[in-house]
Amino acid sequence: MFYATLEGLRRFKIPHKFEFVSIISLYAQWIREGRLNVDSSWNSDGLKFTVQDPCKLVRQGLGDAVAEDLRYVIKKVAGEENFIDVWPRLSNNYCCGGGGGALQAGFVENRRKYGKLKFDQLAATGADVVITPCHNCHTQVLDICDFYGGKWKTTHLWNWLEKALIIDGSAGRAGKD
Amino acid sequence: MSTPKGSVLIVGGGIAGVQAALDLADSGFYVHLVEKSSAIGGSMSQLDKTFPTNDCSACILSPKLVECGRHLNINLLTLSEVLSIEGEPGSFRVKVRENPRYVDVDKCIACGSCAEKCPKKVPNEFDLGLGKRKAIYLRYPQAVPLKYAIDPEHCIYLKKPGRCGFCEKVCPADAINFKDTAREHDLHVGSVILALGFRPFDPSRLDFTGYGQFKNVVTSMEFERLLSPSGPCLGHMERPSDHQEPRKIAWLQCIGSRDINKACHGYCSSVCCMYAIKQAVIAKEHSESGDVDATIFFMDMRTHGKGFEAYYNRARDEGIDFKRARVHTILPAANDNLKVRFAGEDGKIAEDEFDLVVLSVGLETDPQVMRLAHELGIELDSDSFAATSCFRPVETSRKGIFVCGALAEPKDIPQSVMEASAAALEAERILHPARWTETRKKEFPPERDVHAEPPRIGVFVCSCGINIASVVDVQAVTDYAWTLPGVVFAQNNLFTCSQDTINQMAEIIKRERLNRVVVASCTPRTHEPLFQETLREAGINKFLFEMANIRDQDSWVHQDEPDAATLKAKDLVRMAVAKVRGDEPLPYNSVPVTKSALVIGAGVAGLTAALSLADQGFPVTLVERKDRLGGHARKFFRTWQGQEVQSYLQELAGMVEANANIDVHLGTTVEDVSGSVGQFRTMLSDGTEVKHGAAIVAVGAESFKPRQGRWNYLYGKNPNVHTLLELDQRFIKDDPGLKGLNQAVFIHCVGSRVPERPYCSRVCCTHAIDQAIHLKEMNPDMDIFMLYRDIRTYGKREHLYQKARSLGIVFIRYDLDNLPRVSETSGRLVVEVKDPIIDAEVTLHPDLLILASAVRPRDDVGELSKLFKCAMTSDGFLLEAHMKLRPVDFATDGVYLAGLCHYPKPVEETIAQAKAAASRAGLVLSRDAVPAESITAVVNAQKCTGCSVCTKVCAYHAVNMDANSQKAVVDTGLCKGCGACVAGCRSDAITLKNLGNEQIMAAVEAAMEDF
Amino acid sequence: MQEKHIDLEKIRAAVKQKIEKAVPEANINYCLTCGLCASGCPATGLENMDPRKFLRLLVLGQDKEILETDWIYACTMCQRCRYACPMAIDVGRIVYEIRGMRPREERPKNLQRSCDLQRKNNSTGIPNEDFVWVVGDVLEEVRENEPQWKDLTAPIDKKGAEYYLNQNAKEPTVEPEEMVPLWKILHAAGIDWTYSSEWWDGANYCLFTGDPEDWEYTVRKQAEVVDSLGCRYYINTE
Amino acid sequence: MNDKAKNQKDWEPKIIAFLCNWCSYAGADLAGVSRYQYPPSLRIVRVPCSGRVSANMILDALRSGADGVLVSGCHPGDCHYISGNYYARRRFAVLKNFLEFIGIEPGRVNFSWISASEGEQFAEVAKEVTSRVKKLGPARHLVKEF
Repeated sequence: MFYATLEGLRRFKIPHKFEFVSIISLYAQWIREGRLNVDSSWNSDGLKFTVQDPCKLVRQGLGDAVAEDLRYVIKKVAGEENFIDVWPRLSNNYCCGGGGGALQAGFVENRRKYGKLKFDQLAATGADVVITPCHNCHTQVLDICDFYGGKWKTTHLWNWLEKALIIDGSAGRAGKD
Repeated sequence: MSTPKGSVLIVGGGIAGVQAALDLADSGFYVHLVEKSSAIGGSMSQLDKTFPTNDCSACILSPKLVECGRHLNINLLTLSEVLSIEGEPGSFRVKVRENPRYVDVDKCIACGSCAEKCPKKVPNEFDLGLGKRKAIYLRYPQAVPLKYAIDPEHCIYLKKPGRCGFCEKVCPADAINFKDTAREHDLHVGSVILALGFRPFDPSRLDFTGYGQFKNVVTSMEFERLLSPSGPCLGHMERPSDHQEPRKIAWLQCIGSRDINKACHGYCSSVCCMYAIKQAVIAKEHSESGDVDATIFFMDMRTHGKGFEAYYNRARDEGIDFKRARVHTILPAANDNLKVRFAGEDGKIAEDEFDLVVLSVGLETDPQVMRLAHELGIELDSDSFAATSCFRPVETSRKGIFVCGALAEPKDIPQSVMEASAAALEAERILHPARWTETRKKEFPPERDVHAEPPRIGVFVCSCGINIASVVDVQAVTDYAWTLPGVVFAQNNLFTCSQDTINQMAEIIKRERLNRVVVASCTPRTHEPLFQETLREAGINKFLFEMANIRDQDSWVHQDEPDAATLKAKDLVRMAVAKVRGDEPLPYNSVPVTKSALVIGAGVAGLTAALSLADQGFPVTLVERKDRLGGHARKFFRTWQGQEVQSYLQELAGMVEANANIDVHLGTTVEDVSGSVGQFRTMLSDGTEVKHGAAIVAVGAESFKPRQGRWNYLYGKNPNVHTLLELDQRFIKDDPGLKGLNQAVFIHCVGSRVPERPYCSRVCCTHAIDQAIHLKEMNPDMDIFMLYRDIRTYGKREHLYQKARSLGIVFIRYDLDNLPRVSETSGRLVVEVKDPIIDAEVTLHPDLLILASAVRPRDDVGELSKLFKCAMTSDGFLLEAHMKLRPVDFATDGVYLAGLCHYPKPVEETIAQAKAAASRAGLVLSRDAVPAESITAVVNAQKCTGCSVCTKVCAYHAVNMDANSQKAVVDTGLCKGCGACVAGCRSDAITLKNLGNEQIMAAVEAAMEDF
Repeated sequence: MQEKHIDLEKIRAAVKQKIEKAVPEANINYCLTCGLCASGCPATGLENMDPRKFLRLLVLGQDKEILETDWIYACTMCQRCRYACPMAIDVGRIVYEIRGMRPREERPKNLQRSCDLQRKNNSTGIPNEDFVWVVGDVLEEVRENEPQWKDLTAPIDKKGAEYYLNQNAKEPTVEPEEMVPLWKILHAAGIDWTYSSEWWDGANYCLFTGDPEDWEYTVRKQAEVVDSLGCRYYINTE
Repeated sequence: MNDKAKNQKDWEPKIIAFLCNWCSYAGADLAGVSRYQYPPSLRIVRVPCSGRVSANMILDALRSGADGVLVSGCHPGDCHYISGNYYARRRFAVLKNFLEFIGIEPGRVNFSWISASEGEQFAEVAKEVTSRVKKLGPARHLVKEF
């Protein structure tokens, strides 16, 4: 968890030489720099995407900036017009309900009741795909989608990024399709 | 100090700056009023209605603005900013930059042709960007000065010379000046008043409000514009997304206030609860469907001002839904609606959907103002408001520079107006030796006696460029005027109000020996004083004048009917001629002034008022019913800021006793009052007769002692139950019995906000909390519980509430239908109360039970109000002339009020109000004579039957029955010329000068004549 | 429902005081009971509790109720309440402290076990060798089956790599092919990166059990590994 | 008045409007400033206060040939002279009954509250009153024969 390390380093004043970064910020940076070439032409069906802002990465981690990076990458990958944002969003987004150890703690009924707000919020977007950049969120969103009868596909960002990768100019798509 | 300068700089042209300017200019000082925008009026001019009277804001403000704009001794510097202030009290050098307007104010006639032609549309900042204006614009329809200005940021010509320039081409008055440049003014003044106001908090940094995200989330200031008839939807309340009338509106309180997290504003903005209720009430009224659901989400309802609690109660009765809940996030719903999810006190979640959400945004200091304050060396407090102290409420950290209005703390309009007068007083106190040294006075030639002359009427018909002439055939009207009886001269002018025409008019009056004048042009509301002055310059009494409004009420409203408009113009001219024919010269009435004051009551208010006047050299008679000075304040421990009251009071009383100008009468009351402004005669109980020009009533109030009944709580029965003031006594004595206590309980609202005393006592929340803090600091281990209904620590006092909580003082809320219960078991107090959050009965065992009991009006205030012909509220407090704009004046001229007899208030507000009252009294005392109304009622004793209807309808007590003759007599000193008595008279025995029935009917009949 | 009664001869709010000592910025006393937290919290109503009521119980010294309620596991410590709370009260942080006050044996078993495993190396408990083997095996499969990715790499313990990458233990354990897209992305971007064979898990459940020692230990171990490889950036993947 | 003229189709009534100086007269000005158009039927007489307008003045206006009368003052509570508009309101309530009693159509005499900021409302009232009076046709009841 991003925050576990970030806050751990901070709170316990753990000495370190490295800089602690999120893969999401890097995706955005690499796309902006042209190090990663992506295009959304694969999405000819116009799959609609929405997103979950992980609390640990966004609100408790790097704030709105990383959440905006996340959206930037999704829009690049899926097409600007295929992104539907949620509300509340960014630093103010709801926790999915899987955080804080809830997935391990075992209070399944509570966890699902908690996740109802998240489910309603995501369902309201009508999106086909929900990007969950955090494993906890991923598991919880999968579960509530299933439990409450959602129709979307819950995935990490990298699967779609891989799909949209262009290698050696426009010649060949990188993914395994 | 050598003789000080007799002029004052006022920075900020909102209601506070305008009030201070008028007070100073009318009492002998020259004023430079600097305003950043193109017109004065400030935030108040943007409001639709004002609480708690629901007065139309523009209606009550405009006359003050016009007065300010026309005042011979007020130099209005708009589009201007202060660059620097050097010097000291009595002599400051000020640099002011006046930015170019690009419109010549002497030429602009505000016809609006320029704006009509201007191709550049920009968001209108006056409407908070909800509507559009042009690059050449009038800030608002009633702007003062009523002159257009070019916005250089957006003007096409100024950006790219050679392009556009349409305004210059269409301007009929040749007023456009693209070459206008900024000017610097070096002013030399004796004192400075800062009235820079506030700006509304910008909620876009609180993302959870949805502001900027959802179209139908607006700020309260934006909502004012949506309600306003002069706003972007012309008063047809529309929501932004689809311009439909909203049916369900929510207000969210404390947006940007009482928030130390994202908003960084720990203070309460004081006004938002009331304005939200007002907006809800007005929205219901405005609605065309007549069907608006209004819900206000709040933390504590703060209706702590005069008439506020009643307003709140009425709003609840009218069905406005008050929900005690703070909402986390505004959510979107279908159809651009908004969903609100909130938790009740029981923790139950509810949801509701609204068409429109209004964010009740707080007040904050503009960063530009912060920079200016910094440059001027004015200290700001931690909330970025000008730092002041309770005993010096309008003094800044820099000597000779004063502050008023929201710059010092968020506050409402009456409080700002009070402080404005108080700040004016402080300036006068320094500068009084220089009174009338820099003011200008208009001199007029003696007036020709026209009584014996037959009417020789001159008619001036204005084209107003093309404003009138493009619709009305002005030549035909002029020709027609020549044919009317009594008319010996008629002329058409391009701009009758231009300086050259004015000069010419004076010449014509003399040359043609005119004795009556009619100007057919625009509205008398703005131009009558100008033309009347021209008559006086030509030696003619100014009341021999009439206007025919052929522009605002003719050419502008019948643009497509030139023939009908011309006919109507002829009618209007004929009506004016008929009316002016009967006009008589009227006296410029005045009453000589006895330059001394009577102050009744020697509490903090009375002492402060007496000193404020005596320091300016005015003799004061100070009357106190008790045998010592100090009043209610003798029982206070300290102010909410922690200053000790007793030492201050001793100092104040000492200064009064030592002041040779103050004659103190202790153990004395007022027995009888006669006379009117300038010339009062008052009999005191000690046999003294006092002659005085003005009076200040400051007789205080009492604290309610709940000896029996519902609010008793064992008061007077258990020795450990006290009122706030009784605990203060123990604090003053440093009572050792207060050490080592285990538990204290305070009960708020004891006898306030209850059916028999429905008002809020304003001071008790802060007072009780300060006492709790003092106790807690004495005994850190003790538990203190505050049982409250709403905490009303308005303004910066909110910090005290926060401090109390941070110290671990526990606040438990109760309702009127769930009162705390107090009992005794073997002498030990037991208090039971229900905590609504955890839904549990809590039993407490205090060593001390403190009752925050009401402040109640004194029973004898009624007598005094009758003597001075002043009104009272239903709560028993004295009633000022106008709740909003005349907070220290009585309807009776020359009588003012201050302190607790007006309404419960803390010492800092009492001091400000007392100084304000002194400033207002100074308006009378600084003159040899005060003007009186010329158009007054006259009684024809022959016709009078003595029925006394006229005395009953007169709101000013100006008509009385003569005891001997049993006929009505009018006191012209009191008469305001409204004519209510004339209309009420059954026997046609009373008339109004120049507005008699015959004269009005002459105009009416003239309207009906055929020609 | 039966009326609840509280007799307060003296408030003994030991739990609150303990938290105030540990977390001076928790601001518990500042609570205005405005209900903003409760209105925005998805856990409001669970276990008959909500954040405002929770704070209120703390303030009134109802420690037994505070220590017993399982609401501390319904709250995900997401800090969304703190985000908008006018007094910036950090309920998440307070809940963390109270979770730590529960004896280890009374905490949710799986949660505590995840942390205990993490203390040993990773939260699923698979041996480090298995992780190294799975990575190699998956990589080989891709290079064989997808000719355009024949140069794909997944370095482990590569000293001096610019980027260090952690790996959530879930993938090597149950869905190893989910690791591949990220490798490809890194490859396409031309990134010089490495995994480590120890303390490679990106998850960390010791944040949730309430014991700062466990949390500190695991993060310290990670930091040591990354620094020992000499990487300039430590990429977290979630 | 020339009856023939009155019967013409394009007959425009003449309506005397007593407007208080502080609110309604200012509202009429604002209608002009804002260019709200209304029929040219009103002849505005400025009075200090609606409380100055007596029943006799209204009757006299009708007697002089006015086809209608409008009296407008400040909104309740806004009176510049504290309470004048209340007296006006009370007075007109009585007058209304009397007018009906003597056979004057109720639509001829109209009362309204218009504030200084209600320019559009003023224009609306002017239109309404005009159309009401137009429907009633020329007033004959009280008209003095010259």
